[in-house]
Amino acid sequence: MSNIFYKEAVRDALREEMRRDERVFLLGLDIGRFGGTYKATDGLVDEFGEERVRDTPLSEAAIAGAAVGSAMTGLRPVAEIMYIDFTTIAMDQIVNQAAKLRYMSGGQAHIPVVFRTQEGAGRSSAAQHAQSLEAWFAHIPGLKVALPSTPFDAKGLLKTAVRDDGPVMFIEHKLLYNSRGEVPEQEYLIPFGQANICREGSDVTVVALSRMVLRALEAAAELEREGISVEVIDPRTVAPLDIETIVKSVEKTGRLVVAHEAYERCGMGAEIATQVMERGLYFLEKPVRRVCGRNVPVPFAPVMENYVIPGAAEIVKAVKELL
Amino acid sequence: MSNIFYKEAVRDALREEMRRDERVFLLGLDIGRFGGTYKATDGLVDEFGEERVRDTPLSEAAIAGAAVGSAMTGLRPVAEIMYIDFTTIAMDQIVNQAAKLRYMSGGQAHIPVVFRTQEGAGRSSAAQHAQSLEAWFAHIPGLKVALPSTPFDAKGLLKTAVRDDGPVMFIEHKLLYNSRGEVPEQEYLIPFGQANICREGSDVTVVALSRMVLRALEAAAELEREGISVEVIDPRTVAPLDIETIVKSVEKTGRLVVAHEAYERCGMGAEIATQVMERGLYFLEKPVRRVCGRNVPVPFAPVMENYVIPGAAEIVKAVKELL
Amino acid sequence: MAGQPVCAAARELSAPTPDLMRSIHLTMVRIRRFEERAVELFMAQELPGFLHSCLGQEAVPAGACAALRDTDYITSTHRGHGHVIAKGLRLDRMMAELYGRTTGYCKGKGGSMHIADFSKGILGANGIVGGGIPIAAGAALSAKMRQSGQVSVAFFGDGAASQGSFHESVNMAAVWALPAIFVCENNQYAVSTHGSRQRVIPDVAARAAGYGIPGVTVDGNDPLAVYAAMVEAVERARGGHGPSFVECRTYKWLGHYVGDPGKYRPAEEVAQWKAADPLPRYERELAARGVLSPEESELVHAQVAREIEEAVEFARLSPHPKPEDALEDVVA
Amino acid sequence: MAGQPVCAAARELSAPTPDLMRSIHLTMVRIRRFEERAVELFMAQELPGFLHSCLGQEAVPAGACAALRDTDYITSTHRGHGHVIAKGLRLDRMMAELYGRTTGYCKGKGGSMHIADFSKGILGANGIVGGGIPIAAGAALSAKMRQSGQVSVAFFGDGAASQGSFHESVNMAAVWALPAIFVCENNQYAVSTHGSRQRVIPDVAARAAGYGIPGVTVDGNDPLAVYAAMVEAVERARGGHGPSFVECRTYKWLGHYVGDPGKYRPAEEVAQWKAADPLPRYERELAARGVLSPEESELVHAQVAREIEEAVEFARLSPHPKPEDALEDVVA
Ligand SMILES: Cc1ncc(C[n+]2csc(CCOP(=O)(O)OP(=O)(O)O)c2C)c(N)n1
Ligand SMILES: Cc1ncc(C[n+]2csc(CCOP(=O)(O)OP(=O)(O)O)c2C)c(N)n1
Ligand SMILES: [Mg+2]
Ligand SMILES: [Mg+2]
Repeated sequence: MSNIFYKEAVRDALREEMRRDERVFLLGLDIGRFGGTYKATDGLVDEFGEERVRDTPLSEAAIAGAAVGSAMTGLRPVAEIMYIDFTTIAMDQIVNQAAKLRYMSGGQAHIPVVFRTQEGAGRSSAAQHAQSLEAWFAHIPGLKVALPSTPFDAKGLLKTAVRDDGPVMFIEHKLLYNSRGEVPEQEYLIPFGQANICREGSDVTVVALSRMVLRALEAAAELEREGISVEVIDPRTVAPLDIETIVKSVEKTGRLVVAHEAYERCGMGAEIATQVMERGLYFLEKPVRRVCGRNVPVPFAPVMENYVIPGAAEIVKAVKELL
Repeated sequence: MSNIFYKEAVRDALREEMRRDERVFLLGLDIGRFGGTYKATDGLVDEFGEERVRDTPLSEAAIAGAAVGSAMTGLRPVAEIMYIDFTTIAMDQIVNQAAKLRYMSGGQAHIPVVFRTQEGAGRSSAAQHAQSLEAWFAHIPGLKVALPSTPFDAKGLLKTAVRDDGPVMFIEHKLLYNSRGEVPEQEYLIPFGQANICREGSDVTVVALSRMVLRALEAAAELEREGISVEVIDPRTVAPLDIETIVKSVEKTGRLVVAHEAYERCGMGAEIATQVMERGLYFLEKPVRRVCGRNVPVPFAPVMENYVIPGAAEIVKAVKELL
Repeated sequence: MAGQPVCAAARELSAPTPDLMRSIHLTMVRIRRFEERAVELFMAQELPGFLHSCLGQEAVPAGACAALRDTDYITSTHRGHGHVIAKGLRLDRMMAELYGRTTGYCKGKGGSMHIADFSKGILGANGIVGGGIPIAAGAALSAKMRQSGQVSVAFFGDGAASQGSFHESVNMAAVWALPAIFVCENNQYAVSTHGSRQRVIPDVAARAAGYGIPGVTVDGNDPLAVYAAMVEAVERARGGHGPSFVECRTYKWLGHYVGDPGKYRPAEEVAQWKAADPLPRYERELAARGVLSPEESELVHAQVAREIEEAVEFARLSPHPKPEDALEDVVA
Repeated sequence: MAGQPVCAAARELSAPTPDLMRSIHLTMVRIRRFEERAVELFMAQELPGFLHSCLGQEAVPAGACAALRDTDYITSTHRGHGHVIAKGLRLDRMMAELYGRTTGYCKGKGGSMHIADFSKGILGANGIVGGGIPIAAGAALSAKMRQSGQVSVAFFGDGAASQGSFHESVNMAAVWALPAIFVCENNQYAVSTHGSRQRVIPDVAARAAGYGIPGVTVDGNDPLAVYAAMVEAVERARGGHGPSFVECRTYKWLGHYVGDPGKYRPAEEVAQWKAADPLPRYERELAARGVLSPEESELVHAQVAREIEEAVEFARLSPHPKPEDALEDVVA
């Protein structure tokens, strides 16, 4: 085990996969010498050169399209879209091309592309640099969507993403890059569609995404002191979604809180709540509670930003209201 | 009352609003002489001229942006995006600009823009011309989203959209343009956020969107013959969503089916089901049933397309399973 | 402007061998007859969906693809039958796709707008205007990184040149000196929108200078002019000197889609272009060059006519997909 | 290339009045001092979020906006303080916005990247590179349709010229002959990416020809050269002759954002540009022209220094928003 930063975990995954398979390469804005906005690719250009760690012109649609085209012709690109807010410019290539070309071609196309990006609020970067849009991509058949919450998950999930033969949205969180965690020395992969029970508990189930997993664990620790036992589940990937693990937990607890930063309306929380209800309305003691980003753009001033993005306190409150 | 086509209702709404307010104008691909792909704007150029019924270059991002910019500076544009699948190219302007500029400017910006587009399958137009993406837009704070299912609604909702001082996604359905319906001679508007109880019933509530409302009414008629009483509700707008009317109905029936063409995963069905549960888990006799587009791209061949897009039969089946 | 003379000269210099001239002719006839038949079948409501015909534009794909190898890549458009036929597809499996049958190139999942055959370097027609251009750039990037010697061609229309994806892709290909060729089929309209309302400049090729790459405008109804321009561009690409822009002036005979009366186009304009039919024009040239006699040409037409009827038979007799087939091929 | 001489000439022809020359100077000083102070405050962690400084680029907004009326429109960028100061904003309310206070131009909802004042024609800085360009085109369309005589200016960087939105907007403005002016602040880098890796051609202005509009490249550190080019462009726009493209060569002293060491830029390069500081250079010219003496210039600096300190005071004393304020201003 070594204790590393989340950004190092991302970098190690990319380095290992690039060493293992020369078809893997990176493209994106300022990922080379500059090392990426959050320094996740720092130093990789020194080992792999500018061909395989490729700075691009400022053109997200072409970045995504070049990734799709090269993925269909024998390479395995990892395209970085600096902020998930900027996928709005590359949406046709991600949603109409990458996600559908295999299907439209009757299964001919292999499109092993990873779109690496990051989401989340908390840095006063305002409405165009702080969204969490995973639900958009989970809505689109043909895309897989991963949301690592720890260095361990970031490395194991990213290696799996790179080896996946279809398009993967790999969504990191801007406030996690400098978080630390234990990662094994020897190689490992984390399969998609297998949720992680981060903490076992018996009173209430909390399903959290991305950085909210950390908030959920804080809340669980606090609630434990009050004798309330919380089970915290991180789905790790929302497409595919490991609903079985979630349902099994709720069968035990009878109570569910879903927590994410994304806007509440039409967010993943609704999908998870609905799938749980479809499978087990009867064992739900109380309605599912959503602890999500408020349905407003993310404001600049910290006092307002903290208000619209939930934290451990809101989770604690929601859990108590379910008891 | 006059019996007119859906496409005429759209046209009449535009004509009336353009006559009423000279700031209202239209822009989009081939909306002038050509009259629009589905002929919704046919003839308007003759009355209002090429300045106010403005054909554009083939540039969706600029169409949306020009609409946003002109809306912020005293005009009231109605921008047509030919297929909702093509909003993927205009997403930044719709989601990061139109939806957020008012907020980011501290309430200064008035952005009375309507993005008219159409969605839906059923014409063997394959995966890039048959999506239903309303949930994407309902996810974004700052956008209103209307889905007219009849000529009456199309006219009344579009007039309201044009008079709204913020951005509205006005989503028509490509298979409804040639459907007919009764429309009053005198002027009327339909407020946003007020669902329409299309048919009263006591056993099961069916909430349907866009063209699925017609399928739901067919299903209700068929079920009535078997003595099953179905209440059919059309929310008309999904943002804002009139959840009260839906909840009131479910309090009565205890059973809910949600039907739409959009992909099931992360679709509006999940949001509606979740909000109903949040407000009334206890009076739900059975889990909410979703009758939605399957989680696959829309295939070309009719036999497959019909399989992935639900119809009245699937609604009938779902209703019976709830009893 | 934009190099017309250059190419007139090059046209002779790089004139193809008699065999190649004949195969270009065969390609044009195959496209012509396939499109004519497809239109008939569509009007007879045998084909689902909608259809964008390239009747009248046959010289562009025929001349362009004659300069390519089997292993080279192309991306195509909603009006893509000509491109994929020229790149070597079988008419029967194409027809089967138009019918939505399991024997079609996409097993009935794609239809007319999405025909693809990766074994032939065809990365897919595309329903999104401009959607195929970045993909072609990506294939060129792949060819360069794999040092495979392949080139990648993006076919697109004059309307597509107004899309941001066009700008971003051509610029990126130029910066990276990719083996890409951007072939603009300028048929002067995007649906009802004439080129003069699409841009101020007459020639789309004039934009090439803004990316620092060569751009030429050629007579798109002259397959040998198209071929000559492509030979230059392919050499440049394979030589590692980067992308080129080739604008081909042509015209589509029918409206935007089959069923569109195309009232927005002056009747005389349409008549003129039909009178200047590229196929007989090319046949006259081949006869004059002593490469293909009228009689031989007749044989080609007859042979292709048979091929078409066999293709229709094949398609009609092919099985429909099962409904549940719709659930396959979503994820790898 | 691209008209540098033309403008050198025009520079004299359209030389502004002494008063205007002085107000351009005042604007440059206000931008310079505001940015210097903002950087200090940011490093002292008094300001939340991040900051993109335009230190070194002051001549572009100062010269450009001097050619505009109060009622004309501009859209700006992530590096937008200069543009909005030049368009006439108060430094106190700007500073308050950087502090995220209710007295800021956006009530603390926008911050540094989104400063807007519709009463001054400022349609907003923008966090999306290229995002403001179509909006400026839309404002120009509105001005044209309302026959208001206003012009609309899109400020953007050299990197933004690689965005599809740039291409689509400039082309649309050209086709419709809109009263728009596209001002590219070419500071030669987009974050770490040098212009030579952003495009093949040296001058972005060379792209103007591809849209059929005039394009010039001017010395962006010479406010009078920028002003001259803008006067031409504004006349053209107000005269109904359509859009123009003005590229201004300049350089940002600091890295991409405050805190970015900017290692990707050669130290000598940075040193050279700092040595060629546009402010003293302009002050020397004004002195030579007898328009502003060194002493008078000193007074300006002193006066602005006071204005800045008052602005900081104002911001610091201004109230924070209430958390629930976040729920307002979402929909009309
Ligand atoms: C992004 C996008 N916008 C609009 C359309 C609808 N559409 C299909 S083809 C077409 C015109 C294309 O014109 P051009 O590129 O010149 O090709 P042509 O049809 O003339 O061959 C349009 C507007 C589309 N398919 N995709
Ligand atoms: C669409 C989009 N892509 C990427 C970014 C991140 N980003 C912010 S500024 C910038 C560089 C912009 O370069 P340029 O246009 O030259 O402006 P400059 O910073 O040099 O003033 C980048 C890549 C963004 N904000 N928006
Ligand atoms: Mg065309
Ligand atoms: Mg720059």
